[in-house]
Amino acid sequence: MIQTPLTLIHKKQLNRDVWELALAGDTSAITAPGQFVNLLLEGRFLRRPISVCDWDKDILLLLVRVAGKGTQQLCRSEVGTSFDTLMGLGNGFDISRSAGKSVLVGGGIGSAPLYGLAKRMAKAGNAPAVALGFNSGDDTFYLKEFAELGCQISLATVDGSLGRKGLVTDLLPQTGCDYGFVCGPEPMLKAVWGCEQLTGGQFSFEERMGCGFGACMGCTCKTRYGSKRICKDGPVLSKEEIVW
Amino acid sequence: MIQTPLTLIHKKQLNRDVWELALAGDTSAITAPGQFVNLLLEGRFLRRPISVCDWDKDILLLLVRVAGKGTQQLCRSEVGTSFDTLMGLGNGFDISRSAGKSVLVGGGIGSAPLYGLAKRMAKAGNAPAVALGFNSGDDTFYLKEFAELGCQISLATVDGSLGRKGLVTDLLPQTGCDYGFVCGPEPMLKAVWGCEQLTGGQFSFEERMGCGFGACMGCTCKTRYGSKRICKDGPVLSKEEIVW
Amino acid sequence: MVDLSVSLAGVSLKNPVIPASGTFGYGREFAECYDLNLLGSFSFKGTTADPRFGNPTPRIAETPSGMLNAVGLQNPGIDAVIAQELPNMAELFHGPLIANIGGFSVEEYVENCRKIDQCPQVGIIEVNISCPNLHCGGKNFGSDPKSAAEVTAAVKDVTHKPVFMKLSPNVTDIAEIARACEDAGADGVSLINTLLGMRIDLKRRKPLLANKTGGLSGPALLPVAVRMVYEVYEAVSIPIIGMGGVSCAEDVCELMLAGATAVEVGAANLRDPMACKKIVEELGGVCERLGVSHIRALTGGAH
Amino acid sequence: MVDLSVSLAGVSLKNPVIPASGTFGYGREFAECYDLNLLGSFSFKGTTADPRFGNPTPRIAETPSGMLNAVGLQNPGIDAVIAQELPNMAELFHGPLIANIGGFSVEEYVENCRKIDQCPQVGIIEVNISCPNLHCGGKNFGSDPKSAAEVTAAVKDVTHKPVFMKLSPNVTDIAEIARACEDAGADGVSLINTLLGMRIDLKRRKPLLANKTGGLSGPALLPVAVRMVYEVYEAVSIPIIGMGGVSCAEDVCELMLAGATAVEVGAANLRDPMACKKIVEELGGVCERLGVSHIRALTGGAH
Ligand SMILES: Cc1cc2nc3c(=O)[nH]c(=O)nc-3n(C[C@H](O)[C@H](O)[C@H](O)COP(=O)(O)OP(=O)(O)OC[C@H]3O[C@@H](n4cnc5c(N)ncnc54)[C@H](O)[C@@H]3O)c2cc1C
Ligand SMILES: Cc1cc2nc3c(=O)[nH]c(=O)nc-3n(C[C@H](O)[C@H](O)[C@H](O)COP(=O)(O)OP(=O)(O)OC[C@H]3O[C@@H](n4cnc5c(N)ncnc54)[C@H](O)[C@@H]3O)c2cc1C
Ligand SMILES: Cc1cc2nc3c(=O)[nH]c(=O)nc-3n(C[C@H](O)[C@H](O)[C@H](O)COP(=O)(O)O)c2cc1C
Ligand SMILES: Cc1cc2nc3c(=O)[nH]c(=O)nc-3n(C[C@H](O)[C@H](O)[C@H](O)COP(=O)(O)O)c2cc1C
Ligand code: FES
Ligand code: FES
Repeated sequence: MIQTPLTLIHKKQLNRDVWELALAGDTSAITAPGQFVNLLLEGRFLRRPISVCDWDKDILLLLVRVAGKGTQQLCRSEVGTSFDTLMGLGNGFDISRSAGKSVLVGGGIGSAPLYGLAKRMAKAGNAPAVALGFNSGDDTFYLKEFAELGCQISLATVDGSLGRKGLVTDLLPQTGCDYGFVCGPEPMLKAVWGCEQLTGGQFSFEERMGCGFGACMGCTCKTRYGSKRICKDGPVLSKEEIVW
Repeated sequence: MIQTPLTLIHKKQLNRDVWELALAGDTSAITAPGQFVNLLLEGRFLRRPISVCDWDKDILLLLVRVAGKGTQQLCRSEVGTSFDTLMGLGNGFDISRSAGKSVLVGGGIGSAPLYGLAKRMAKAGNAPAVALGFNSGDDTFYLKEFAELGCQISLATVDGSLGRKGLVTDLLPQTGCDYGFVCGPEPMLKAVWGCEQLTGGQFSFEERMGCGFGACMGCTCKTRYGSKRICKDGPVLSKEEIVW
Repeated sequence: MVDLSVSLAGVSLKNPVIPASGTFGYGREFAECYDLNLLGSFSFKGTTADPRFGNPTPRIAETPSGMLNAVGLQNPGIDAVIAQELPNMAELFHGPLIANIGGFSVEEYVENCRKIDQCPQVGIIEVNISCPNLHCGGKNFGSDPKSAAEVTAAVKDVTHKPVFMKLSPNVTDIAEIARACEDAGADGVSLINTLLGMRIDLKRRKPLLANKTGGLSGPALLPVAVRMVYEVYEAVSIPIIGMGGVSCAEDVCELMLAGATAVEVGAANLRDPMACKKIVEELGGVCERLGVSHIRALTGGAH
Repeated sequence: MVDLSVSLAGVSLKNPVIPASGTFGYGREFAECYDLNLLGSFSFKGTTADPRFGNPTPRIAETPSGMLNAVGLQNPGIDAVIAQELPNMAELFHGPLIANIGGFSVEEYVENCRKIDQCPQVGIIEVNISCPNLHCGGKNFGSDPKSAAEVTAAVKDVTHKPVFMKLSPNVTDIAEIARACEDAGADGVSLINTLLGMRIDLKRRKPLLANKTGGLSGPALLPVAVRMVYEVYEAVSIPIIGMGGVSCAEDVCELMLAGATAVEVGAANLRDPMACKKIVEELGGVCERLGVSHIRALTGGAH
């Protein structure tokens, strides 16, 4: 973990609620896709945890959904605004631990960290299958970006307005994959975890956080191997250790 | 009183602690020199009361001394920053009530509202004498501006580094005036109030304020004519009503 | 259109938004900014038998997301309030007013309420047994269930208007005090008053307030208010006027979900004279987003 | 150069800045950010006899200028703390540690203190009788002078280390509780623990925290902490570790002027892992501006 200022250098609205933000600064603390950063916003006491969507040496890319007042403030910030940031938090996804054929499974804004993961897998010559679920076609984002990595994308929407009508779990059979990298809201994580088709996988969780770096025990969950802090020992847990 | 946004359009450092700020906006609520505005600063709960130094139709001039974190924040604000402002607060000085020969007596940052007063008196063909006291020559400001109005200025500094060594009260005899418009720290107000030479006068007070517009009774003082709210019935009290 | 009306112990208000006592004077300053008739009601400055100057200044200090006050019940006394202020207030606001009554003895509370009982402009009497800025032999009547009940029973004897006892948060168990008031006949409870606090002037090395301590109000107080309203809602069945740190329409809904029937807005009025107007205007939209068509459906919804 | 050293019931600290229990874990995460030896001491996470998972999540909610937590004393239990964590902490910090001890019965407090008494790394025992997030038959030991005194006397019997009783702000009269602890033999008092609060999730219409209520910490708490330290300083003559809402060196001085001998910093560490380092670094400069050459001269200076 490092504490460092990041400067907003670019922002773009991707759909009604989701923004793409690029921030410039020292990203050296990021070691794996699926890690997150914790941003301090003027006038708010707690930091806001946001997954790393993608990064290079000195630019960090975030996809942020306006969920409340803090994310709204973040997405309304002007280019040039600087944010005190804790960087390189959490364990992230471990590509080396995937066996067999992998699918990236994203629900809503949970698709954000999967992009950086897909990019790194693609670079390693292993563009994964990607299954994404949204409420509606209007909520999608980054479909083109995933496609440009060479990923085979399947899409489900709850209202059927784009892709297959249904849930992301409905897409899994057609991928023929047996290992998943999964990020999304908790009910979706649970549903995917319950798919027998996936014999293994890594699941990224969300929890309300006090610190985001392991000090306060605010974000603890039970696992088969004892208590874990989502912020420090997670946010990514492997299939076999998860208890609901 | 009106509530209106003001935009910082100019700032200039006048000495180590004092800044000149010009703000653009609707100043129509200001009716007299000696009134004040109450500025909302991002992240602070209470507004900051600052005297009107000068104004025209759409520009307000303030002189602000960095006294604590709020005034520091104000003086560090960038040109273009907007402030939610309550405007036209307090009674202000009443030029019509001065009889005889008037002197404006200022102590430190208390000289700020006297400038707008002097300007209006000068315009009416009656440039007043001005007696200013500071701790040191380094703390002075606006001497040239007062002079340019045609005012006869006398100056005292506690350390004697500029003007006469001593207090502003030491300057009064040489002015030959018998009516004062006085603004400065409370001990100075009290000393000037005690000068027999001034048979009448108007004294501008400071008090910690909750609202600044008369609602909370946070700023009440006792006068010969009952309790008065410094923010609404003041900040200017006349000599005869003041009790210490 | 969301129905914002609520009923407080039989008194109908067009909406639950009520400026809190001590932060709205007698309404005059705010009437210059907006038509007070958009409010549910307003609770005017705490009234004592005799005129009071209040505490020496400084009476106000800033805190993170809040403020301290030690005004000390400055008011012209009940007779002047009835003779001069009430007719004035009735001109500015045509609905039922809330009369906030202070006192230093049971007898004083009784006398004040007896007088206010005669005033048709007053719909509800809010009996402040929790002012933290008065030192009448240490504790105030709100810090102990027995004396809270004693005041309640005594004032109930002399008025037919609904009586809301205003409770102090500076206690170990506010639910116990609320229960005592209910048992003694209170028609409702108002909570919370300010939390006792202090700031120190580092340069002078003295408390900033002349009174040393003052009452904390403003957003900092909100989570404490929500908790206490929630606790009291489970303890009593009389209506609650909730308050403490409200600064937007969402906060009003939060206190209602915790158990409040109506909500007072205090320090927010001082920071922004238009606060209550803005809150009233936003309230319908917030209710719509929450999917309620009658705001009273929110009361106690989080239990 | 300002002398920042203070002495707490005979234990010398190089400066009065102490990370507060529960906000610093066992120091590990912070040792990645700075050398812990620049601190006065640190108070490690509250320890109970048995390992505890704590409360269900969500355990954290944001409030204006503060936060609620309902962690519920998650810890691996006293034996694991002594066997694994204490040696580790001693490597990271070479001065005397503060052991924060929780408990659900007088016997448990006694057992925990008896065990901690054997640990040379521990300089002071801070007995937490005020955790608001535990429901052991309603009230905790800190809400009543008698049970506070009972715990104090019992733990004093089994240890020669200085014992600081950590008091709850959720009481009508904290000075009375402090006095009871002093009379029962406490070497000092630590105050304040968190103030009980609640936030409600408007969409779900339920309390945000799974535990419903949580403890308020952060800047919002500062004026309450200053007031309580000030009150307790007038009531007892044992030293006070002050805390509640401290986020900068000025706040440390404010609590010392109110009566604290040393100051703990809690939630600020979560918001900014470098908070304590920054505070220590700024403290000398602030003292110089206040014209003190020994920081201990500030203690009680506002009385
Ligand atoms: C590890 C992790 C990674 C995340 N990655 C992303 C991402 O890439 N893009 C994105 O848009 N969102 C992401 N989130 C969710 C994001 O943190 C919340 O949407 C955000 O904190 C909401 O803040 P707010 O002020 O808008 O909402 P408010 O509801 O006003 O926030 C109030 C408090 O609750 C917390 N909170 C509210 N919702 C959540 C949540 N879902 N998870 C954790 N804390 C919450 C806030 O941080 C704040 O402390 C992530 C969350 C976690 C834990
Ligand atoms: C009617 C009036 C006119 C004023 N005119 C000017 C002016 O023209 N130029 C100028 O530089 N200053 C003026 N002041 C003083 C100015 O308001 C304070 O210096 C300022 O509020 C300090 O804020 P701070 O955040 O920097 O200090 P802090 O000490 O951090 O402020 C903390 C709180 O105390 C209040 N406070 C602190 N000092 C004062 C004070 N002297 N008077 C009232 N409240 C105070 C602040 O408003 C704030 O609520 C005036 C004050 C009043 C009452
Ligand atoms: C300046 C001021 C004066 C107050 N005077 C009174 C009063 O006279 N009577 C009373 O019952 N409460 C009084 N209060 C308390 C408020 O009515 C309210 O209970 C408290 O401020 C909490 O609400 P808030 O956080 O919205 O301000 C006063 C509060 C303030 C800030
Ligand atoms: C996440 C968290 C966990 C805490 N855990 C403990 C604890 O285990 N034992 C204890 O005595 N106090 C605990 N506290 C209280 C703090 O030590 C401190 O008394 C309180 O937070 C007030 O200080 P602050 O405002 O600086 O945070 C905890 C506080 C927080 C925020
Ligand atoms: S959020 Fe503090 S330990 Fe995870
Ligand atoms: S500051 Fe509120 S009445 Fe003057």
